[in-house]
Amino acid sequence: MIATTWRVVGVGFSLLVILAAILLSGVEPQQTSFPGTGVGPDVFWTFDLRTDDLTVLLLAVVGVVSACVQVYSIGYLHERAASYTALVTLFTAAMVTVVVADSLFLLLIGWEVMGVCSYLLIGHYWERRDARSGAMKAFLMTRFADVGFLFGIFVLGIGYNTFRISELGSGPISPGALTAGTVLLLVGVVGKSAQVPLQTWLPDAMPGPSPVSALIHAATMVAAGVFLIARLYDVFVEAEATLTVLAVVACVTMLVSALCAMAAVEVKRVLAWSTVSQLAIMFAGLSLGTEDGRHAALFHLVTHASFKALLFLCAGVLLHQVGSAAFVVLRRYTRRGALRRAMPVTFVTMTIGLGALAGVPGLAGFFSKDSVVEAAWHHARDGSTIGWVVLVSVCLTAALTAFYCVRLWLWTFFRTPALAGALGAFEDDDPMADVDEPDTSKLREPSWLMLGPLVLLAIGAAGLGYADGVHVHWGVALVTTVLAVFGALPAYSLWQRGADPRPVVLEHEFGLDAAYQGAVVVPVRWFAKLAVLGDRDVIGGYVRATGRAGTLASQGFRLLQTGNVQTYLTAAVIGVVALAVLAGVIAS
Amino acid sequence: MSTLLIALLAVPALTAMVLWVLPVSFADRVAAVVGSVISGLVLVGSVWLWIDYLRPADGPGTLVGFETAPRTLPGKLYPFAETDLEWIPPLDVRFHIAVDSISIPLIMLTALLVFLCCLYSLRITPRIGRTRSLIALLLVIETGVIGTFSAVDLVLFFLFFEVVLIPMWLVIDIWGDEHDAAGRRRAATTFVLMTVLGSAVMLLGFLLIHRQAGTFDLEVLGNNPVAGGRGVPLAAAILVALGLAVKMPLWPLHIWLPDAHAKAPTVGSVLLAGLLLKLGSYGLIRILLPVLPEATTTIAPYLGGFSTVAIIAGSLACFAQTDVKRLIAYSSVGHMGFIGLGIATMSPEGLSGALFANIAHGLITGLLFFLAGAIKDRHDTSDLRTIGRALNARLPRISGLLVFASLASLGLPGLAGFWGEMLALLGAYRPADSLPRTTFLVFMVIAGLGTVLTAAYFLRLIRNLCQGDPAEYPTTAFAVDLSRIELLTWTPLVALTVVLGLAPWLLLDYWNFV
Amino acid sequence: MPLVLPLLLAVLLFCLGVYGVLARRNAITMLMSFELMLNAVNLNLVAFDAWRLDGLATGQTLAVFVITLAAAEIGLGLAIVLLLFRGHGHVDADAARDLVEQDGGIPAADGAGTAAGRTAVEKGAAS
Amino acid sequence: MTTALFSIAGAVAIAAAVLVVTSRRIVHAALWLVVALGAVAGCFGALHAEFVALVQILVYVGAIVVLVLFALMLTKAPTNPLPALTTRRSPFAAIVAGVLALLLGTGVVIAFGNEKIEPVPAGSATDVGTAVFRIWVLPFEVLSVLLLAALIGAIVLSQRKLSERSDRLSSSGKED
Amino acid sequence: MTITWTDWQAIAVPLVLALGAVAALLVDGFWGAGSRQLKHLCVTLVTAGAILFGFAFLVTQRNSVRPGFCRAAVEAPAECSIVFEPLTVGLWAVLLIGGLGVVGLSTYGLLDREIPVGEYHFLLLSALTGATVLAGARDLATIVIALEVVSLPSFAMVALRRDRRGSEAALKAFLVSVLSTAVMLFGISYLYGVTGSLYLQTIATQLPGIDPDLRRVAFAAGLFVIVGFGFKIAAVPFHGWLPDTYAGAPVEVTAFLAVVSKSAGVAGLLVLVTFGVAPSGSELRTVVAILAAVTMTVGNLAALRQGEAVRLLAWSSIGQVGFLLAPLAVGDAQAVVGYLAAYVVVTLGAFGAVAVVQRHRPAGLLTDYRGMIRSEPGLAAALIFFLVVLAGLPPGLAGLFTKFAAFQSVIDADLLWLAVIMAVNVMIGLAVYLRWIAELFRLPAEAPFSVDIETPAVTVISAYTAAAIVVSVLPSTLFTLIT
Repeated sequence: MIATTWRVVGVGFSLLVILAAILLSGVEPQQTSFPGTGVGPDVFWTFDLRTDDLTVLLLAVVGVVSACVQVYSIGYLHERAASYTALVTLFTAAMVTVVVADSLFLLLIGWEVMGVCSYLLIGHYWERRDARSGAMKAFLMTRFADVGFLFGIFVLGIGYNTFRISELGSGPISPGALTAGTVLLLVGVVGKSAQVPLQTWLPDAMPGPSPVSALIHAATMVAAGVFLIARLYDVFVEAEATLTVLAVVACVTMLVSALCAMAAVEVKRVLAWSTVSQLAIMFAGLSLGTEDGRHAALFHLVTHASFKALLFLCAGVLLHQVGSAAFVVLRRYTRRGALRRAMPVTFVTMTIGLGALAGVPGLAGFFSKDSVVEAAWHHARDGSTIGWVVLVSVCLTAALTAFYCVRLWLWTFFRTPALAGALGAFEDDDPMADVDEPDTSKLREPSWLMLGPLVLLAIGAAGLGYADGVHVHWGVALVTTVLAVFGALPAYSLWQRGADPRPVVLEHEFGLDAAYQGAVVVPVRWFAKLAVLGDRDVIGGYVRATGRAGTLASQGFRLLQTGNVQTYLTAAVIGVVALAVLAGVIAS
Repeated sequence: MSTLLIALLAVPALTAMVLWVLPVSFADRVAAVVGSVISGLVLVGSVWLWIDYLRPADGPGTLVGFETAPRTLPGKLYPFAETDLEWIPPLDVRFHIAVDSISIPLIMLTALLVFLCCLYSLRITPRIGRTRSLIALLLVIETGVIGTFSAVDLVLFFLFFEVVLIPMWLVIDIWGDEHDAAGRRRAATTFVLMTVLGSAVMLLGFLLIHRQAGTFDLEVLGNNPVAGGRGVPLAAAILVALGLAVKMPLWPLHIWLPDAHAKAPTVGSVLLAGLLLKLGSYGLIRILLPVLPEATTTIAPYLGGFSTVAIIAGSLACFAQTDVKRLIAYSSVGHMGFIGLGIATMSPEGLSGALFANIAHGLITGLLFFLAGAIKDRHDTSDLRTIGRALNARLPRISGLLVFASLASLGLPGLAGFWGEMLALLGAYRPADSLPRTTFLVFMVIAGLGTVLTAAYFLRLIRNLCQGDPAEYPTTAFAVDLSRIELLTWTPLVALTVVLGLAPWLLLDYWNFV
Repeated sequence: MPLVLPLLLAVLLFCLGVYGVLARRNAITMLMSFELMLNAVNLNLVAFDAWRLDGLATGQTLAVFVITLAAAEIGLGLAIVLLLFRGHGHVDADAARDLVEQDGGIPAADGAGTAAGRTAVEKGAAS
Repeated sequence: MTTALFSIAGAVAIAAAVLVVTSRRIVHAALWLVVALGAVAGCFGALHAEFVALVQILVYVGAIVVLVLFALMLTKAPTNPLPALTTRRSPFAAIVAGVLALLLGTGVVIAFGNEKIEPVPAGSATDVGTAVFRIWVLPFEVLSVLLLAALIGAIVLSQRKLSERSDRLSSSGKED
Repeated sequence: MTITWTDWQAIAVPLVLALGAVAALLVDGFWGAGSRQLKHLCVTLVTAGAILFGFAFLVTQRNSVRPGFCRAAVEAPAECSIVFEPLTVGLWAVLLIGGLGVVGLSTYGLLDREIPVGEYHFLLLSALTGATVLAGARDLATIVIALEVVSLPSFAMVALRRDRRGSEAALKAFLVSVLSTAVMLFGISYLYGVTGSLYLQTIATQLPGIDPDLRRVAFAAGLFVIVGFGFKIAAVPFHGWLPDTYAGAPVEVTAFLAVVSKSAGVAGLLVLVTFGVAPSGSELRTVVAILAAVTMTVGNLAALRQGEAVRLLAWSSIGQVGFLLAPLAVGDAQAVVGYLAAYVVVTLGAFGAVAVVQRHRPAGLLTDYRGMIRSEPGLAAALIFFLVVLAGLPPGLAGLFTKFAAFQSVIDADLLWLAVIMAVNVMIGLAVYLRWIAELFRLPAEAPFSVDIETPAVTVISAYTAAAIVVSVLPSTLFTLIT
């Protein structure tokens, strides 16, 4: 009952968001002020709202994706549905808050509430150990970054003497403060959007329900980082150093995460790494500091939202119907060719999604990625090093993306001729794989509640590329396509041979997690022990010692009280002598 | 209005007397009802006081324009509902009470928490019984706390500050943890002895102030602060700060706190954390800053430093706790560290933050201790290892509330806990001009990391208590998940946490004086 | 006559008296030692009186008072000593120890002020 | 002349005092006390305080010492030497007393080393009488209260308890 | 000198007290074979009448100044033996309250222990006579003799039960007291030698300008005199006799020692320090301050682990004396008298309650008080109130404010170190009393103390409680004793 109510509320809210986006589209940019508060003379904040093109764009994305996710969830999730749906709704609302906020603090509220919602949703299956730790990790890493974000707000807000976003960038500010503020904001963005070096939480967040992953990766949370930079683009453009940092982070991230995706052995993990990589492409576009770059990045944000949501929902179908999205489990079905046959809609939509991700010409991802490459090329042509770096990285990433997309697609859905029904390279992961033959007869498509959103998003993934008006730079298109093919070919040949070499570095995802474990978690534990020991044995020790000294002194005085009057007299006479001597000392 | 204020002070104390005079068996039965009614009336009275204060004719502190206001500090008293009587002329002590926008919210918080505690006691009391005395002591504590918040004379402040000591000691000593008689006695004694030492030291500071300024009256002192940052004023400031730091408590004087909170009964913990700790921070704001501004400037960096250490040390200590009540107690150390940092910045932002955090911490930690008490009552222990995991499966509602309270406590924006910490950090970003900014920037960064640690230990608590595999910790037959009285008691706290989180200006607007 | 002569004599008598009080066991001999001390006082008073020569005889007067005082003291003192003898059967001051601090009044663990005991901060690791 | 007289009396007083506090026989100690007090009275005489000297002999030697001897008799003090008459702490007590004597003696010598007592005509009794009844009236009156109180106190302490008395009385067949 | 009407007025109170003493003795002596209870009542009434006359005198004459037994001096104000002035009024009021309180305390339980009533009251009034003279005395001869008048009767009272414990207690007190008298007299003899006078006023004017060589002797002399009083008020290290004597004496006499005898000692010391041997700025005040610090610390610490009620009160009274010495060391008579008054009232109350309990539980252990809050709520509440006043915490505002005044005078005299030690001792003192209070509250108790308390006891304890409440609500009364 409660669950149903929440479902209605959730879907209704998403539809409302879409409606708002439709109603607001084309409206003049405007700000709405609400009563606020001042603390001291200089700090004054209100909870202002604003609407402009960016708001509308993001509202549309959020609305559509969340509506899909809400509907899909009705079919997907049954246990603890009420709290789940409520949280998803809150999650969406928080993202909407971020999108419409004109106040840095209101934005921060949405920003952090998203963090909490993601924490709770990732931990939805709190019975599972990986869900628990993944959720905690996600929240803590983003929380850490958010501290930087908060400080960034301080620096910029005090620097510009306002906390209204629309007024930022218009006042005098010292260059140092500008750089510091934007870099600090960037820390928050890096955390939220899972860029290097805070990227490790996102793949670990995969134990959460798949619709939630779709929501996080497509429309909310991680996209918020991109949105924020786009929103504060005027400020960021002023701060060149920050953009350079952003470019470096983005380029490193896209390559690193694409490499990680190449070695991942679970569908959702591959997708997660790909999200990191694609987000980095958006950041790369933003880091160019040009209007083209911003446009390209936002374009990529929209297309990415559609195909990444689609892909996660597809993965969700696999999870829901098969029970797992690990390659090793899926292969058990695939080696008989069952998966493709039993779930044709899923297969087709997922193919479209992977195609869009890999940049197959004609699909949405192709156009948006090319627009980033094109913007970088224009910038590079103007003599910018950043432009060149971005250009090269994005092109390389395109090849790597094609590799892991093809790898995922082939290994998931197709029998490997060379292996003749064996599990192939993933056999090591599961010694029982051959013994335990799954019952493929019960495998079938899920309900249309789940397939509907899939189809809708697939249409988007296929067609959104044309929404921006088709303008193809043929040179760029050619280069990226060729690169994609170069990436796809090795994947195909490896699959053909039934081999899946996974370098240790990539499997361990560059060892960053272990490094964090050693550099942060372990010391914190040690310090915690130290703090407790310090409390107990040092501070508490002093207090205890004081108490014990009091008791001992008390005992001592009791011992001096011998009952013998002559002891008392002696003590008294000694006291007289001592006082005389003492006072003599004091007097002289 | 001054009559109302006196009534707020007198009614709970008189009720306590009446309860003690009544025969035991009868009073035990009606105590909780009487307590609820009386404390409810006090709550109504305090809200009325606030509303009356806000009327434009009386209230000095409405919102001030953004551009014109100078950078002034809250803390100085703008008396309202004033009563000023001669009391002990030979000692220059007057019975002088008044309130302003700083103290009324705290008085409301006091009234609310005591009311909720009485309400809670309608159904849920410690096993040992003796409800009559428990309720009476709660009411005496209420008088003491409200008196401290409304005292204008320093000696009166000291007096009310001491009023709460023996009742609280009794509450811990008699109704505390029934499994550990020696432990609860030790905890109670440590609490009362450390606090009394602190207040005696504070009294020395007051006397030094009197010697320097010739008066104990905060109103007069606020208008003519004691000048000088060296010598006697400095000594006075150090002594006052030390005394209040024990109460607050500031690292390393916090050692009484974990024991006292852990061993106290639920209502005792709630009042201890929700109210008694506030006496210290309120004193710092009300006395240290307006009366000894220059001397406070001298000690502010040290105050800030110790506060920062408190944030970090308190949070770290939480990681290693195995007792849920101790954990929450240690978290209070961290949170009070933020308040101390806010005060140490001596900036309007920091002080508003400290004041706001006072209220927020009272609400949230009150809720947390109520929840911990509920969990403890149901499992007969507060040891995390014995309680086991997967509370989500066994007590879903209580568990959910615990998650909510933890999130509020870790400073989630949108809930009450955030604004205080945020403003304290903002204050540290831009402390008063006379303070070394670099030092405070360092404090800000460390305190910022402290928020991460805070989040980490709360998440750890949730993970180790609420989450987990229910198969390992099967459901035991608990009578109720969330009883009606608990729902009734906790709803106001939850609601206020959300309301203040979304609309901080409900309080912040009134702390910005010209 | 040098003034120091009686003064030093007084000092010696006084200290002998002190020695007697501290060292003698019998209560009556302790009282006798007190008499020595009081005599030292009187010697002082008379000597100073003779030295001052102010015609007021203050020192001598006080000396007479002191002698009277000593008589009153010794009277009551001997009564007490006799009472002690009735009760105890002896007059040894250092053997009268009925009123010594009794142990076992309170258990040791209940001592106040022993703060934050070992249970205070429980052991536990961040697991 | 007076100096020599005083010195002799003083030496006797010291010697007797030493014996008072060290003698192993209590009765001997009491008798040595008589000598010491008498010698001090001699000192008073040498200092021209004849009245005080007289009072000293009357009250001390005549009353107090007799009282002490009575007390010794009543407490059945043995006349043979007692090894345990001084406590084991006596060396320590000697040190304490010695230090005190050293401190006081040095102080006195430094302060009064150069002062001399001039000989005066006799007749101190008149002066003392005048002083007592003209100046020191109040202490004198209070002293009388003291004597009375001490007397009553001594008497009441020497009485038997009411119950013991009534026991004795009832055993002899009388009602109280 | 002729004795004038003024002289009589100045000594009216002590004189009436002395006459009352004789009267009490005579009533007892000539009573005949009547009821012992009735005789007790009569004697009590005579005694109380004498004391009440003192009160009446104080009330009517509280603002007058009457020096008595004066001697005209050359080029200086007259030297007097006794002065009736506001300070005297305050001290006498405290002493008379204490005396009356002890008389009240003695209305029950005295006869049971075969204490001769007439002699008891005679000795009590004699001591009170000495105490009042001491508080007004302004010359050393009067002071030392008055002090003996306080002491000797009180030793007789200690042994009045005439049993083993009493005689031992009396002997200890007596021996220590005699030594102290000897030391004090030795000091006085030097003071006389240095200044040539026994009048405090003259000594005070002479001392600052004396020869540096003599200064050392004068200092030692002053020290000896102060030490003499130190024995009397049981300042550490001259305190050894006190716990044993308190434990050995009848409870009424213990209360007398704790209240009247101690107040008299403090009064004498106050007079001595403020008017005579230790003028402002003297090192002797430092000595007193050191004594105060040591006394309160040792007293409170030793009280921490006492298991017997009377012994705990004994040690804690040593601690309280330390607090009294602190304002005394800076010569703040108002704070001293205020503190003394509050101390007297609540100590009487505490001993009253202890007397009730000890009649039925002679062991007098703290554990005997367990659970009394339930079984004897009234008595327990009163006892708790007295203890809280002694500890100086709310609701015992009398104790709080008198401690406050002590702190204030110490701070105003720049003795921050002493103030800090006092602060620490507030904590230790609280720990002492809390142990007892905890016992009273502890439930459930096996065989809690519960009896029909005698009517006189109820009356007397109620009166003490009422007095304690009055001075708690209106603490200014304590400080206006010296107008």
